[in-house]
Amino acid sequence: MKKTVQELLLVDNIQLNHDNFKLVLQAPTKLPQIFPGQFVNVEIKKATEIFLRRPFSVLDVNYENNTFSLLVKILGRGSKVLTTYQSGDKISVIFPLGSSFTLPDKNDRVLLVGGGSGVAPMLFLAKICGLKPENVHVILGARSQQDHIDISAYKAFGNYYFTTEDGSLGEKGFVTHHPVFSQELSSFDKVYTCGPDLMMKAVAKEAADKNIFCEVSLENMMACGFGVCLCCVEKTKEGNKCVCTEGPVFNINKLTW
Amino acid sequence: MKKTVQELLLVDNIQLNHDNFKLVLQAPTKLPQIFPGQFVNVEIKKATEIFLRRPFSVLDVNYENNTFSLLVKILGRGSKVLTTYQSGDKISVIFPLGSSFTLPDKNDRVLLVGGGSGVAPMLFLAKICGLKPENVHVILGARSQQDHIDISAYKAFGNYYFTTEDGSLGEKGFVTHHPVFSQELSSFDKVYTCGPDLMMKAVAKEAADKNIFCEVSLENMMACGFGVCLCCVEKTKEGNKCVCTEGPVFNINKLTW
Amino acid sequence: MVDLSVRIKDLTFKNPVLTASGTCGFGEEIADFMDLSKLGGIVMKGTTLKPREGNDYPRMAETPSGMLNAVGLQNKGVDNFIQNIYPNIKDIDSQFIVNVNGSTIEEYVELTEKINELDKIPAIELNISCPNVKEGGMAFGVSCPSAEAVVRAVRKVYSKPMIVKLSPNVTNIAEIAKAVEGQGADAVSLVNTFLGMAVDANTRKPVLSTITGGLSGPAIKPIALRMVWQVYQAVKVPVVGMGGIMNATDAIEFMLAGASAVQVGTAIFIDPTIPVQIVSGIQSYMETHGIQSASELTGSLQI
Amino acid sequence: MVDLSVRIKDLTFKNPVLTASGTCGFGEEIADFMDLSKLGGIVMKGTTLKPREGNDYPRMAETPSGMLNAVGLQNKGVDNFIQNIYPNIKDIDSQFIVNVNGSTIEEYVELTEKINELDKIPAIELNISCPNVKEGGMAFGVSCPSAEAVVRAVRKVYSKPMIVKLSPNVTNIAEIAKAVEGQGADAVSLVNTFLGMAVDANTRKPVLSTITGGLSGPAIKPIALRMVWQVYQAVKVPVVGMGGIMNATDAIEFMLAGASAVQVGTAIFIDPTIPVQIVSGIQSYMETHGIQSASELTGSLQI
Ligand SMILES: Cc1cc2nc3c(=O)[nH]c(=O)nc-3n(C[C@H](O)[C@H](O)[C@H](O)COP(=O)(O)OP(=O)(O)OC[C@H]3O[C@@H](n4cnc5c(N)ncnc54)[C@H](O)[C@@H]3O)c2cc1C
Ligand SMILES: Cc1cc2nc3c(=O)[nH]c(=O)nc-3n(C[C@H](O)[C@H](O)[C@H](O)COP(=O)(O)OP(=O)(O)OC[C@H]3O[C@@H](n4cnc5c(N)ncnc54)[C@H](O)[C@@H]3O)c2cc1C
Ligand SMILES: Cc1cc2nc3c(=O)[nH]c(=O)nc-3n(C[C@H](O)[C@H](O)[C@H](O)COP(=O)(O)O)c2cc1C
Ligand SMILES: Cc1cc2nc3c(=O)[nH]c(=O)nc-3n(C[C@H](O)[C@H](O)[C@H](O)COP(=O)(O)O)c2cc1C
Ligand code: FES
Ligand code: FES
Repeated sequence: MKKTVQELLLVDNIQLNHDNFKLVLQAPTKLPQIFPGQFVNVEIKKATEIFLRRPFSVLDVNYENNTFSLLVKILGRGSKVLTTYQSGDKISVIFPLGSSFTLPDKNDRVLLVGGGSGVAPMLFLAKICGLKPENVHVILGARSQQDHIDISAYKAFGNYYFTTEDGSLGEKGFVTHHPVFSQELSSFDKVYTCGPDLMMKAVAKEAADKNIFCEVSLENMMACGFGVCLCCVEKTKEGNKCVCTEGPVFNINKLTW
Repeated sequence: MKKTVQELLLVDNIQLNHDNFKLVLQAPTKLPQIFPGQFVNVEIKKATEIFLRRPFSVLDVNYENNTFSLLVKILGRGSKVLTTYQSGDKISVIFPLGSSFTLPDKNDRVLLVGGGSGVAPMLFLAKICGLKPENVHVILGARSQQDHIDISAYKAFGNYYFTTEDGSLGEKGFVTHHPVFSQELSSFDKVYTCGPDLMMKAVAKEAADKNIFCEVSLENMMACGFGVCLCCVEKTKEGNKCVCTEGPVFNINKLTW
Repeated sequence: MVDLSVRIKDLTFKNPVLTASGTCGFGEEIADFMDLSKLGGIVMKGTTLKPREGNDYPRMAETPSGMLNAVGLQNKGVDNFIQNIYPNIKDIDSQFIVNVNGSTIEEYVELTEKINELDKIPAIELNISCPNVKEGGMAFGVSCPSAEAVVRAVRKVYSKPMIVKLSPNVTNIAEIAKAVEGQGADAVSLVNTFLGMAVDANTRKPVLSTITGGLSGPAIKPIALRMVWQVYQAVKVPVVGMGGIMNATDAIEFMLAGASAVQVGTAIFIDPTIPVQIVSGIQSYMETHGIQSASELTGSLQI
Repeated sequence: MVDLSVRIKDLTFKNPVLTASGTCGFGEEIADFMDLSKLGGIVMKGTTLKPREGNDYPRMAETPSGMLNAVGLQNKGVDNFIQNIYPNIKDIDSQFIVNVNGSTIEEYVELTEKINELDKIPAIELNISCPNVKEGGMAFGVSCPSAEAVVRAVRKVYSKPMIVKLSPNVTNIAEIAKAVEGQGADAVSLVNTFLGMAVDANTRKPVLSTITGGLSGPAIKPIALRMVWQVYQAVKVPVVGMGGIMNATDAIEFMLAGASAVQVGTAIFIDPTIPVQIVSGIQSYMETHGIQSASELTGSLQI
C-alpha cells in the first residue's frame, strides 16, 4: 500500500464526550484500502508549539465519500488544538501507516478489548472483520461512564460489554475484571487489544496463559511514522522493531512482555 | 499610561481589500486613553512558526464599548494568520505602547500623509485631532486603486487626496508627487506621516526644506515593544533611541535622515 | 506553606526566579506589568564602565522558537547607573544584580570596584560570554585561562557574591565552570546566548548588522538544560540556569537538572508577566508534589 | 534552463539537495513519497561494521521547533547492507552515500574498506560526530588531533570522495574543519546534532533512556548557518550544510552562507516530500534571481 502525504479536508468534527472527538477527513482522490490497526500521521499547524506530527488510528473508512474518521482524545497540546479545527479546514495527513490486525478466519470467535483511544481500532475491526455478530465480543474499559463514548453505530457488529473503574457503567474494575475473562476466555480463537500499555499487558497475560492467539496495537513516541527515524522501537524477541512499520500491531508471542 | 498584557476578545474581523483587514478587539475592563501613533503588540498563537509578537498601530478607539481596532496588512506569515482569526477568538495583546503624535494646536492647518499600513494612525489622528475639517488634509498613497481602503467613515474629519503609482486612483505617482506638496506645502503648520520608510523620508525632506514641523512614525523590527530588549533602535542625533518607547513618533529634527 | 527561598552563598532570594540580563532593563521597564518585589531577583541590563551605543540596526531576527539579538551591550555606563538608576531601585524589595562587562580585565575590575560601593547591590553577575561585542565579551568565556584571569582579577576587588555567566559556545562547559569555581566564583549562571546567524535569501544579505548574533529562546532550551546538568555534576557552587524558560514547567526542569535558581529572559518579550507566573507555578508544583523547600528540587532528577 | 548541478571533487550531484543520514533510511523507506532520482543524493542511515541494536526506548523527545533523538546508530551492520540493501539501490539514478561510523579507528577503516569495494557507492560521509554512542562517535569530532587521526587513517584506504561530518558541539568548528581538510577530507558536512537533554517534570526523570540526545530541526538552524559560514571562510574544500532546513529558502540561506550542497534531515519526518520541493524551490529562486548555475549561490552572501 503506497503511503502518501495529502492535504485532506476536515468535513466533520463531532464531540463525543468531554475529551473525545471524531474527526472526519476527506481525500481529494480515491482512498487506498485501510485496515484496522493502521494509523495516520497528522500535522497540527494551528499551534505555536507543535513541531512533529501526531499519530492517530483509523476509526472507520467510507470509500464512497473518500472519507475516514479518527477518534481523537485530548491528551496534551497537540490533540487539544486538533479538536478545535473546524469543518472546511485543511489538514496534512500521511497515510496509511503501519500494519493491521490479522483478520480473523470465517468461523473464529473473537474478543476485542479496547481502552482509552484504543477503542478506535477495536470498533473498526468489529465492523469490518466479516464475522457473525454473535462471534464478536467487545469489552470497552474506561475510568467512568462519562469517559465512554456512544458506540451505537457499531452495535450491529457484535456484543458490547463495558467496564468502569468506578462502576458507573457496566462492570466495576479494569477490563480484565470482566467475567468474560474469568468465564469464557477459552472460548475465543483470537484476542485483539488496543489501549493503555498496562491494560494491554493484562489482557496479553490472560491470553498467553490460555495460549490464545493475541495481537496488541502499541502506541509509542514517533517522530516520523514511516520507518526512517528509528525512534519508535519496541524490544522484541528478535531485537528492536519499529512500531510504525513492523507494528503497531504485534503478536504477543513476539514481545518480551 | 500603564502598560498591560490582556486577553482581548476579537469582536470583528472585516476584510477591507485584498490584503487589508480591520480587527476589532474588546477589553474586559475600561480602556486607557490611546492616542494616534501608539501601537499594541499582538500574540499570534495559531501559527506553528511565529515566536515573537507583532506590533500594530491603533486605528481607532471606542471607549464606550472598550474596543479598539487595528488595520492589519498581510505582509508575511504572522499578519496572514492573524487575519484568519474569527470573532470570538481571544488574542493576547500588550498595550498601549509607544509615543503618540503631538496633537496640533487649535488653529493649525495639518497635512497627514499615509501609505501602506501607515494609513491607520493617520486616519486616527484625523479623527481625533479636534481641528476643523477644512484644516485637515490627508494624502493617502498606494500602488494602485485596489490597494486603497474605503475611508468613508473618516471623510467628515478632513479632505482626502489619493495617489497611486499606476494612476488608477487619484494622482499618479508617489505621495510627494501630489500637487499639495508643490503648491500648498507652506500653508501647513504641521506635517505628520506614517508609512514605508522611503515615503516618510521623501515627505520629511519636503517638510524640512520648508522648515515645517514634521513628525514621522517609524516601524522597525521589535522583539518586546516595551523598552527592554533594545533591538528597535533608530540612530538619532542624540544617539540610538528605542523606537518602541522613545518613538515610534519622532520629530524629523531628531533623526539623522 | 512551602518555602520558595533559595540561597547563593550568603545571599537569600525569596524565590528562585530571576529575570535575565538584557531582557528586563533595570526592572523599571517591567514594573507596569508586575510587582517587582514578587521576583526572586532582577539581573539588570549589561553594564560597562563607559557608555556604549551598541551595534547598528538591525539588531534582531526572529528564528524558529527563538530570536537572534545583536544589541552589543548598549548602555549608558556605570556612572549613569549609579546616579540615575540606582536611587530608584535601591528601595525595591528584591535583589538587584548588576551584569558586569568589560573589553579588558582592567575594565571589569574598575567597574566592579564602583559597583562594590553600592550597598544595595548584593551581587554581581560577571558576564564573560556576550557574543555581540568585538572586544572582550565571549572571548573571555571560551577558554579556561582567559576565564580564570577575569574571575581572579575581579575576585580580588569584590567580596560579595559573584556569579560568573558562562558561554555555551564551547566544547566543554563543565571545564570552564570548574575553572572559574577554582578562582573563587560563588556561583555560575548559564547559558548566555548561542552564536548564530540569519540570512535574508531575498536580499542575499545577513539580517543582522553584525552578521552574527546571540540565539535565545525555547529553541536553545534542550542544549541549555544539558549544560546545566553537566555543570551541576562538575562543580560545588550553585548553578543558575537559563535558556528558553517560558513557563514553570521549564523552570522546574532546570532545577531538577541542577539549577539552584533560574533566570527568565526572552520569555519576557512574549509576556512580561511570565516571571511572576513562574513563581506561582513553582509553588503549585511543590504543593502538588509534596516538596517543602524549593532547594530540594535542585538536582533531584532521578537517573 | 538553470543548471542545478553541483560538484564535490569529481562527483557531480544533479542538484544540491541530499537527504541527511538517519532521516531517510536507505532511500527505500521514502520511495513511496517521491521519485528518488529527483534528489541530488541520499546519505543513508549510519552504518557500522557490526550490527547495532541502538539505545533503549524512549529515543525521542519533541522540543520547541525541534527534536532530540537517541537512536544510537541502530543498524544491521555493513555486511547486511552489502547483501540486502546495496543490490536494491545500486541502479537508482541518484548518489547513494554511506555514512560511516566506528567506535575505534580500526572499525572506521575496516568498514570503509568494505564500502570501497562497492562500485555504485560514489562517496562516504565519515561521521565523527554522533552524540548518541558511548564509544567513538562525537568523541572523535570534538578535538583536532582525534579528528585528524580518523580522517588520516580512512584516507589511506579510500580514494573516492570523502565527506567528513563535523560536530557542532565545539568551541571552534572552523579549526576542526581545517584539521580534517589538512588530512585529505574532500569536503566537510555540518552540522550533526547538538547534544541536548529533556526532562519530564512530572516523573522527575530524563525523557530519553540515554539522558542526553541529539538536537535537530529548525531550532538549530541559526547556529548551523553561522557554523557553515565560519567553516566556508576557513577551508577550501566544499561545505555541505544542514541543520533545520525545512524549505527552499532555508536551503538557499545555507548556500549563500557557503554551502555547496545541503542535506535535509528532520524535515523529512514532518513531510517526506520536502526534499523534492526544495529542489524545485531552488530552481524557481534561481530563475527569479537570474542565477544560471546553483554553484554560483555558494558563499554569495553580500557582506
Ligand atoms: C500508532 C498510534 C496510534 C494512535 N491512535 C490514537 C487514536 O486513535 N486516538 C488518540 O486519541 N490517540 C492515539 N494515539 C496517541 C496520540 O498519538 C497521542 O495522544 C498524541 O500524539 C498526543 O499528542 P499531544 O500533543 O496531545 O500530547 P503531548 O503534549 O505531546 O503529550 C502529552 C503527554 O502524553 C505523552 N504522549 C504523547 N504521545 C504519546 C504516545 N504516542 N505514546 C506515549 N505517550 C505519549 C507525552 O509524553 C506527554 O507526557 C496513537 C498513537 C500511536 C503511536
Ligand atoms: C510601531 C509599529 C506599528 C505598526 N503598525 C502596523 C499597522 O498598523 N498595520 C500593519 O499592517 N502593520 C503594522 N506594522 C508592521 C507590522 O508589525 C508587520 O507588518 C508585521 O510585524 C509583519 O509580520 P509578519 O509575520 O506578517 O511578517 P514576517 O513574516 O515576520 O516578515 C515579512 C517581511 O517583512 C519584514 N518586516 C516584518 N516586520 C517588519 C517591521 N516591523 N519593520 C520592517 N520590516 C518588517 C521582515 O523582515 C520580512 O522580510 C507596524 C510595525 C511597527 C513597528
Ligand atoms: C535582547 C537580549 C539582550 C541580552 N543582553 C544581555 C546582557 O546584556 N548581558 C548578559 O549577560 N546577557 C544578555 N542576554 C542573554 C540573556 O540574559 C540570557 O542569557 C539568554 O537570552 C538566554 O536566556 P533566554 O533564552 O531565557 O532568553 C541578552 C539576551 C537578549 C535576548
Ligand atoms: C533520528 C535521527 C537520526 C540520525 N542519525 C544519524 C546518523 O546515523 N548519522 C549521522 O551522521 N547523522 C545522523 N543524524 C543527524 C542528521 O543527519 C543531521 O545531521 C541533523 O539531524 C541536523 O539536520 P536536520 O536539522 O535537518 O535534521 C540523525 C538525526 C536524526 C534526527
Ligand atoms: S516513528 Fe520513525 S521509525 Fe517509527
Ligand atoms: S522592541 Fe524591545 S526595546 Fe523596543
